[in-house]
Amino acid sequence: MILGDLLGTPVHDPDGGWLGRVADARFVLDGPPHQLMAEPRLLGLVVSPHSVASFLGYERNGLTHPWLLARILRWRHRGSFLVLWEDIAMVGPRSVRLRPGFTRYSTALEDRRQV
Amino acid sequence: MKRLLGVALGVLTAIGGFVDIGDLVTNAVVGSRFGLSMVWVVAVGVVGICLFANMSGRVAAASGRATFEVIRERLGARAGLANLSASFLINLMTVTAEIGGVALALQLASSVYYLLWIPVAALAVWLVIWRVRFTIMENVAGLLGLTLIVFAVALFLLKPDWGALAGQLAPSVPEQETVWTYSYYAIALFGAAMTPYEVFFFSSGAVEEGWTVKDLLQERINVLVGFPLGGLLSVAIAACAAVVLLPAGISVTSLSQVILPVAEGAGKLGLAFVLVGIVAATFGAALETTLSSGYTLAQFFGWSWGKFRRPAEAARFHVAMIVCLLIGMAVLATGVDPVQVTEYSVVFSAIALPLTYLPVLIVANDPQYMHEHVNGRVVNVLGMVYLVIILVASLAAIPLMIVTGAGS
Amino acid sequence: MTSPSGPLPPVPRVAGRILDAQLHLMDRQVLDHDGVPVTTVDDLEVSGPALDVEIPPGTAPPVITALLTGAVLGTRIFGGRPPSSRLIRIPWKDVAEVEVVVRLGVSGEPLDASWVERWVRDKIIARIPGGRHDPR
Amino acid sequence: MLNTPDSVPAAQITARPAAFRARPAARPALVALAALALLTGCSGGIAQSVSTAVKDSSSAVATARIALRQDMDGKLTKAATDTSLEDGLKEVEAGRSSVLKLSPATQEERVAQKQALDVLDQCAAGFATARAALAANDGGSPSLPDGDKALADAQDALKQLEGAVGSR
Repeated sequence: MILGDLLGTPVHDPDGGWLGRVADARFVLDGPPHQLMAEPRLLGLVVSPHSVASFLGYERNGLTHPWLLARILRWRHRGSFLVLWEDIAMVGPRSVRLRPGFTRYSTALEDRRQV
Repeated sequence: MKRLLGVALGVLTAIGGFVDIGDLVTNAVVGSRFGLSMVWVVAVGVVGICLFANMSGRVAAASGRATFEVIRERLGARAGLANLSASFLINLMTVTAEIGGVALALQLASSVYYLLWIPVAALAVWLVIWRVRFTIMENVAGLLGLTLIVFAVALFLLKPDWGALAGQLAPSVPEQETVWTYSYYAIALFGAAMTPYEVFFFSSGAVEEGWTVKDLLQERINVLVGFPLGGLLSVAIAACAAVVLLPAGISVTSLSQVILPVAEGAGKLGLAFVLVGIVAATFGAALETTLSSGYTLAQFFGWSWGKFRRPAEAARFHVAMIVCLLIGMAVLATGVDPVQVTEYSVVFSAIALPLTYLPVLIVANDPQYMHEHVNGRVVNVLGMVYLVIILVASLAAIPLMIVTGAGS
Repeated sequence: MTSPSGPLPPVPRVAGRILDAQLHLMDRQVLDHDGVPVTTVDDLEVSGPALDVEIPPGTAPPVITALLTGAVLGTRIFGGRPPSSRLIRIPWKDVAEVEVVVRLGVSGEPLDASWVERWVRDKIIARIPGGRHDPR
Repeated sequence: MLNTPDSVPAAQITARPAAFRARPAARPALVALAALALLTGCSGGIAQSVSTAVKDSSSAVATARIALRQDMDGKLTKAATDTSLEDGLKEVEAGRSSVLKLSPATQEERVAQKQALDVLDQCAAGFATARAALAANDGGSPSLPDGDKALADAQDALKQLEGAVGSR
């Protein structure tokens, strides 16, 4: 599938309750190197209840300057969380459904320098 | 020694390259109608462009990324495209105004009707972009543009009453104008000083010339010395108009009025200098805006770009510029007044400014791009102050344009 | 299910490098192995999951198989979907490095993603005198 | 104000603010208000149009006089003087055609339009004399002082008209 189709899709809990929309997809490069780089596997989805508009990079990588902008953009994305692939029950064209007992994780990216 | 020469050259071209048709026309209009009561706007604009150009130059040097690549990465495809459309159209308008400016200046020199000069000017712009090396192009246009200093010389030769002139410096609305027209022209002047294309050009030029963080100091000197001196040149244009045209009840509507104070003060020699200066400044700006239209498109879509490549290695970039020049020519061929196009282009520049300013401000804070060269605290405080100023100017521009009938 | 209030727990540690699609990949410039711009990452193709089918627990996660470019940019912005045959793919195996830009380990010249550039060059630019002139 | 229709939009303006203060979603009301402002600004009546045309033309005539004087003092090249005169004439013609397009409703307005057209014609004639003088360039007639004289007369007529329009 095309990832762009998934972004912005509404996310529901197992009972059909609305949780937000897919704001991003997180991948991890932990497999064996294929040729040049490992294949990125889907770790989980970032779900945002308020806005899936661009974050301008502010919400996840610990940017705090300029302070006021950082505050405003963080506020716009308050309540966003990450669900792991294991907690996703079904992906449809108009909805993503999570498994019962899914866990909300922090969306923060560890501040590790890019390899 | 060589380094010192390089710095001097950079500063001189920054001065000569600061003024374009927008600055020429807007400063003369404002000087003839409002005297020197808007010099503070030029000051605000110059500090703004220093801040903004410095930041985008630093982003380009530290990360190798030009402004529009950054805009798309940060805003995403959708908002990025909206931004591209607005920025590109305004840039195209500026291309049109600059080519018209070259043609008008050539008419003043030759009395051959300006419409006949337009194809010549556009062809010359294309030939330079096609063939001439980036640094030569930039330096020659910038150095020739320095002849505009004749505005300052003429001001001295006019022997104005300096005390009365200084008295005009306080921000105040002349009685024959309203606070609305005053605000409208304040925004136009701000837009003329801070035109977004200068930033596209500046950051892409840094990539063209292969700047690295080692060149940051020189870049900073170029900007921090060159632009304020260029701003002084703008003020001299306004002051000339305020001394000669304002008392005669003339409000500037054509380029032929802009040069009268220089002829008054410095005679035919002054006239020769000012005509060379205007042709060089508008021609240089035509090059910069044409390149900027190629840069914005190529950077958004990820095409290969740059004058440092053979044209065949940046094919779409070159085709885009040719198309832009053709469109500019077609618009001018309708007989639309280039001075009017200029007046609108500076106001629309002010409107579009937040679109380019915000992403640059954000990326300049992102260590992923900038490593240790992120903005310092002072720059960020200033940056936020200017974000507010730019937003206010942008939001106020269209209502003011409607209320004042575009400043008439 | 955790309550939405209070700080959320950090993601369990994983061994590899993390890439957020929007943040680190989408809309980034793609350069070939000589540093020549090829295109931007207009979208990404992933290997799954099948749509509207219950995902059995323990299913292997989808992986990114290719960078997409071309018409997909228009449909991403304005909606709709280009036919799969119109998608221009740069397979992930050609990607050498993801930083501020995405670097390929191959030359951009023969890629499908470069066909417009090649066409414009061969049909227009190279035919204008001086089109192959080196500016340096 | 000379024309009565102005009072109608004015009434609408006072009715609007309550509508758009109510909620931010009433942005269309704001746009409509701005459009009204534009309309009232443009249809400020005959007096407004005449006054604008007169102001623009007097700026153009003043420019032309400076250019001519500089030319006589040897400060301006012929090409630059010529271009200045051409630009000025264009300005006057634009003003003249805007006045010509007006449709006066009252006797008073018809008089105002006629007066303005007469003066603007005189300006255009002044420009013609000045350009002819510049083209002759050999001390023949008309001479540059003749051209300046014609423009000076036009300037006086404009001033009188300005006063008349202002007092109305």
